[in-house]
Amino acid sequence: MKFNTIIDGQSVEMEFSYSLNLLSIKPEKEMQIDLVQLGVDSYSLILDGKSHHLTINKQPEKYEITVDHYTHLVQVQDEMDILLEKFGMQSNTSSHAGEIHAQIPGLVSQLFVRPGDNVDIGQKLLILEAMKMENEIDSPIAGIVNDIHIKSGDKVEKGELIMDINN
Amino acid sequence: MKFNTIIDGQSVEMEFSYSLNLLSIKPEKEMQIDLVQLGVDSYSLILDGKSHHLTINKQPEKYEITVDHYTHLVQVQDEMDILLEKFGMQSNTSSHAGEIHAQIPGLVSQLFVRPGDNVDIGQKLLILEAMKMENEIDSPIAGIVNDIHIKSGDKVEKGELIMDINN
Amino acid sequence: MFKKILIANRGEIAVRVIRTCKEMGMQTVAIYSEPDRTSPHVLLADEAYCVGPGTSSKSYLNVIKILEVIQKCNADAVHPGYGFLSENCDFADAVQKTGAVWIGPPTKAITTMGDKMAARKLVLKTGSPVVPGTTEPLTSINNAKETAKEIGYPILIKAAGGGGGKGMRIIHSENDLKNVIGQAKSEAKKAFADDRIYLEKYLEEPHHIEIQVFADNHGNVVSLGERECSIQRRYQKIIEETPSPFIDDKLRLKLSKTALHITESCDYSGAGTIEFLVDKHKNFYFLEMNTRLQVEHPITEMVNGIDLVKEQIRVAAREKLSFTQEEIIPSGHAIECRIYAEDGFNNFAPSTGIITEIMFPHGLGVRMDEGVRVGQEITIYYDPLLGKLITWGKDRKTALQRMIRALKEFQIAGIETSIPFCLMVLQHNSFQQGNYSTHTLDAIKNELSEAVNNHKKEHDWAARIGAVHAHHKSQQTIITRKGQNKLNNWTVSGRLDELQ
Amino acid sequence: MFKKILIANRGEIAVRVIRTCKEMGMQTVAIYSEPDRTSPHVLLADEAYCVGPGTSSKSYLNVIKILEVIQKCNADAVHPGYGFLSENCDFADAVQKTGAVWIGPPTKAITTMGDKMAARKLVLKTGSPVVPGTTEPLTSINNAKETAKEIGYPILIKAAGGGGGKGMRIIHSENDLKNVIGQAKSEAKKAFADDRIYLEKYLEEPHHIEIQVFADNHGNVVSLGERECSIQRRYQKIIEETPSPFIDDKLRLKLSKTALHITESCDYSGAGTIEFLVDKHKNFYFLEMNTRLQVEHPITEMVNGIDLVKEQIRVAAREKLSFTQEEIIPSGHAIECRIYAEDGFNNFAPSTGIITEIMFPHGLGVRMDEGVRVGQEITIYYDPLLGKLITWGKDRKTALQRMIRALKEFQIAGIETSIPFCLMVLQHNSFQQGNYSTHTLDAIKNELSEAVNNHKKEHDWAARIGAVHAHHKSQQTIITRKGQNKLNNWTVSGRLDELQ
Repeated sequence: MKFNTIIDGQSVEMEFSYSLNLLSIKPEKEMQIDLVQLGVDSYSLILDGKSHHLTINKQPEKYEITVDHYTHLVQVQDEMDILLEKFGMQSNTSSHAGEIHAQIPGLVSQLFVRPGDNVDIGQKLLILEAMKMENEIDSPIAGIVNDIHIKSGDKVEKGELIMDINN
Repeated sequence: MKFNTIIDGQSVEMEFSYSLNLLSIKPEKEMQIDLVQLGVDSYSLILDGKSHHLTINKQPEKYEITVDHYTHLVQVQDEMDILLEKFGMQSNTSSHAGEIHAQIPGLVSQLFVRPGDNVDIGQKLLILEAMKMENEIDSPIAGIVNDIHIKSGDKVEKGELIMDINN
Repeated sequence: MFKKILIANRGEIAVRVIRTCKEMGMQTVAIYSEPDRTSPHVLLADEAYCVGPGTSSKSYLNVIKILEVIQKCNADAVHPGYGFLSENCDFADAVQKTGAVWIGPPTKAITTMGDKMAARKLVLKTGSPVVPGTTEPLTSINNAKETAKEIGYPILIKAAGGGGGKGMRIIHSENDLKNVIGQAKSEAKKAFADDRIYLEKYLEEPHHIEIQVFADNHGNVVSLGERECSIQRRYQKIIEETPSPFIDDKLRLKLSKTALHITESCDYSGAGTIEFLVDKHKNFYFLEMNTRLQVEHPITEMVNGIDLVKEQIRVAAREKLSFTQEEIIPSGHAIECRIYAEDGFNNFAPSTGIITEIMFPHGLGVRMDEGVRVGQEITIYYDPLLGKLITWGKDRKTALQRMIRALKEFQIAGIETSIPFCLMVLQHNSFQQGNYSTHTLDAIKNELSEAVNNHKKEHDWAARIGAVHAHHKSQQTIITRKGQNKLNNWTVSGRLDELQ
Repeated sequence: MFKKILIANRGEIAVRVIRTCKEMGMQTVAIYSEPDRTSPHVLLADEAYCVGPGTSSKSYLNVIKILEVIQKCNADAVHPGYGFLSENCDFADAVQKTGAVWIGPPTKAITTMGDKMAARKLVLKTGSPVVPGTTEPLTSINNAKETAKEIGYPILIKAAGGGGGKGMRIIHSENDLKNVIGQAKSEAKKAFADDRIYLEKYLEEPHHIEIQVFADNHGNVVSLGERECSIQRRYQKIIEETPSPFIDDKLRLKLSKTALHITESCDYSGAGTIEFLVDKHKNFYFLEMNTRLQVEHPITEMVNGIDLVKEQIRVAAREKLSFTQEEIIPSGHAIECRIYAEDGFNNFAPSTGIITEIMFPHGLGVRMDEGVRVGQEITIYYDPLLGKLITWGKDRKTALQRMIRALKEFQIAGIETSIPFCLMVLQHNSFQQGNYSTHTLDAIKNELSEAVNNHKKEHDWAARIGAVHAHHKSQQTIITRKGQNKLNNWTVSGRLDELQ
């Protein structure tokens, strides 16, 4: 089976032969793979004799793969995706700059803006409190606050959409 | 709900009130129970404030309960069982003395008897090899070997029926 | 000696104290908040009682409820750990009114030293050097502005009510003053129920060095040597070692003498820590005294072969210290890495979630003081400290190589931790050479990021293969609609070839 | 120094060696049998290669395959651990022919000392006392009968090819001789590929005491003190400590001197252990020399602050020992408990199964040398040693209390382990007093059973409640036919009240 993997924009076409636990990279590379599940989301990978500990965490549109402690963000395209891309049909799903997401989980302890407010770059929007520390969230752009999806006292998860700012 | 529990022949009638996490023992005792699952078969029990680590392993007809490292064999009868017993309908399921079960898991490395053989008490029946040690299994009774359920080279599990001896 | 000790804390320090109590043959009582029901301190204690919901103010700071438990379970002594109520003299007093013994210094010493400004005044009186700054809490923004001008920017804002980096902020110019003071006061109030703050001169390239002291009720006061705590992020320590590679024998002796002098001046008993800032010319200044066990106390235990919690309990029982100053001859070198639930390469953002796997490091010279277990949820309620990894070696090189080995072994899945960050710091030239100050971490930030990126490129293939496996698996699940995702079959090995 | 070391072993000793190699900055290569694919030594090594199926003779004893891997991965040294091929001089020779260095003594010393009878002859020549017995292997049952009569019953049958209790049997009368010799020969053949056996006088109430020696290739030979190994079951050690509570300084010196003398007599280099039997009158007899690392080596490391594996590697690289005899000043006390997969209260029956949970003990003075992980299946293929728990303390009392605390913390679910047995032994009066010999365990067997039963009665209620919960749950599953048993939802807490 063929897959494209993309790390930091670098795309590699990989062809797997599952029956032999072999990976062939076009045009010349070949690797011996032995991947075994250890726990809920952890794996042991022996790659050409080298032993690695992996954890796998699916994010929207990408995979968070930790190899021996360090986390890589990997996008994967299978044969269908590659085909669609060839016809120029790949959808652009990246979020726009004015979407403020929670970079950390926490409690909204203070909210400094209201819908309709004008904000400058770097202006304080809210305080997220987590693990006894207060974390200030500033505006990455100048614009008008459109929608606010949370209120003071709410608990938000990492990555949750907090507000939209139109520029 | 009512249950009878039996440890080493000592039977106790216990009444649980699940909504209150309360256990009442007839006629006078009452205990506060907080039981939470930790792992596949391990639990934390806080019983009247005392913290215990339990593991639970179901055996045929009984439960192997480890409380802070030490294993108890407990039989449980629910209301239906208690009722049946009152009518004298309890089935006797204990195995007879001539059933030779594997006390340990292992490989049958040598088999010294054949069906029809006469054996004495203490006579060597077979060798079970496990973890680099050879373990001799002797006959607990005198009699005639009836059925042999394994052959040399077999891997047997703990508790597996190895042979029957009629006395 | 005591029969039953209640530990008024959670996490690794509660576990740490329980361990020593058990070795001394004492019964242990844990208290816990509802989300902590399956935390290690609850599982390890002989008894455990719930004291409220997740929010600290309603559970671990719920004095009334904790006092109730002390009386209900008949504890004859209370160990407060660090943080929470450990420096709260009202609690210490209330505990003693129940008839239980307070395992900590006399409340008067807590009051004086816990109030960071009163402490500065006292130390000035003893003639010891103190970091330039205010001796009274800030009364207004204007008051702050004036004082800051006098001392000169940059300045540090600090909480009067307690340490640990809570409520601490650096200010470079008057513009930031108002905003930052607001934040600091709010954080201090939450941490210590006391929003008083004060100003201090921010020294250039200082080392954070602290001396462990111990006093009994029979007039014995002993110094157990220094700890080097200059590797800090967000004004909180993350890597500590002893002995300090920066301190020579002459300075060590001076610091110890000053620490003993300060300890004696406040009629102390029990374990205490005198924190100093030492500038690059080896001038030193008293910073504060912590009247409790310190997070990083294990490195002192490792080089001295002494159990400091055992000593705390002995002193609380009015026994004599089990060692004299002459018997304190440190041997070898010890390093501690704090394992936080945070992403060191993403601005130390806290990380929450369920821990799905832990593989602890073990072996010769490795000590683990942990506060979490597999299956436990790390929530936003508490300090992100998951545990501490400590290594000992005959010399600094051995201890350091052992720490790197142990960190590499240490796998935690389900949340981000400070393990990869610590690894990069320890392998950086400035730490390897023992040549660092409190400013080093900021200075080498970019080098660390670069090192991580280079390291990651080497393991690129493994990451790509893992991602393809996950993708293939998730596609299969969707296509076959088997309902259950195979990833939950955690005890079953699943080789790639099963997925054909 | 070496760049890459292959560890020709599995389990805790492979993990132990990998740890030190990593601390020395060396690449590590593991070999594994098919069922060991997810064992810790495979996960921790930098490289790992499969050498065959589960049966040892086809994998860990598969010399041809292992030599292939050594050449394929370019290892420049091989560490054999203990057991398996560690005392096989053909393997040691073959390794050296590949160009890799053998981390172990010269093959000549292995040959002499590995052959238990040749060793007896050599030691007799040095003038040191030896346990009365044969100096030639038994040639026939009649030969055995005659010799046994000469020495006098009870006698011990022992394997000439290796130690560790394999092939060892006690015989009380001539009637048992034939049967038992057959068993011993068969066991010895499997363990050492050598079925030669010999006879020894079985001493009354002896202590099993051994001296750790170390020699380099520059003429330095050092004794690292004794280990007390008298707590044995099935002729295998289960609890060891140092220093021995039975040995006084005078005897300690005599044993060390004899051990050094024997070591020098066989042109030794590397780590070695001289085992002695010491009778109740403190007469001592040479028993055997083990020409490899010993299972219980960690207690010697703990009191001396020395890494014996590091020293082995240094010596193999022709470096000098990093210590002199004068620098060996043991400090404190260390105890080791072997954690076996066996039921100590059911005749030490081996236990197999999948480990569903491990909670390791940690904290000050606790060292864990483990060879297993959660999710791993314990099979019948290998030695039942899961790992070793070691504690250190300033004195025997501290080390002992710490061991009891640590064992109580140590939870392993899914299989039976020796933890509860060790706990009962350590809490028994004879161990507490340090008053025991190799016969003690047999003598106190009934007392231990009684203690267990009393202990269990106290926790009767918890067991009954657990059983009712399990019963109720299993009944529910059957009645509602929900298919999936809730017990598999291991990350989700299930309180009793959810089951109404």
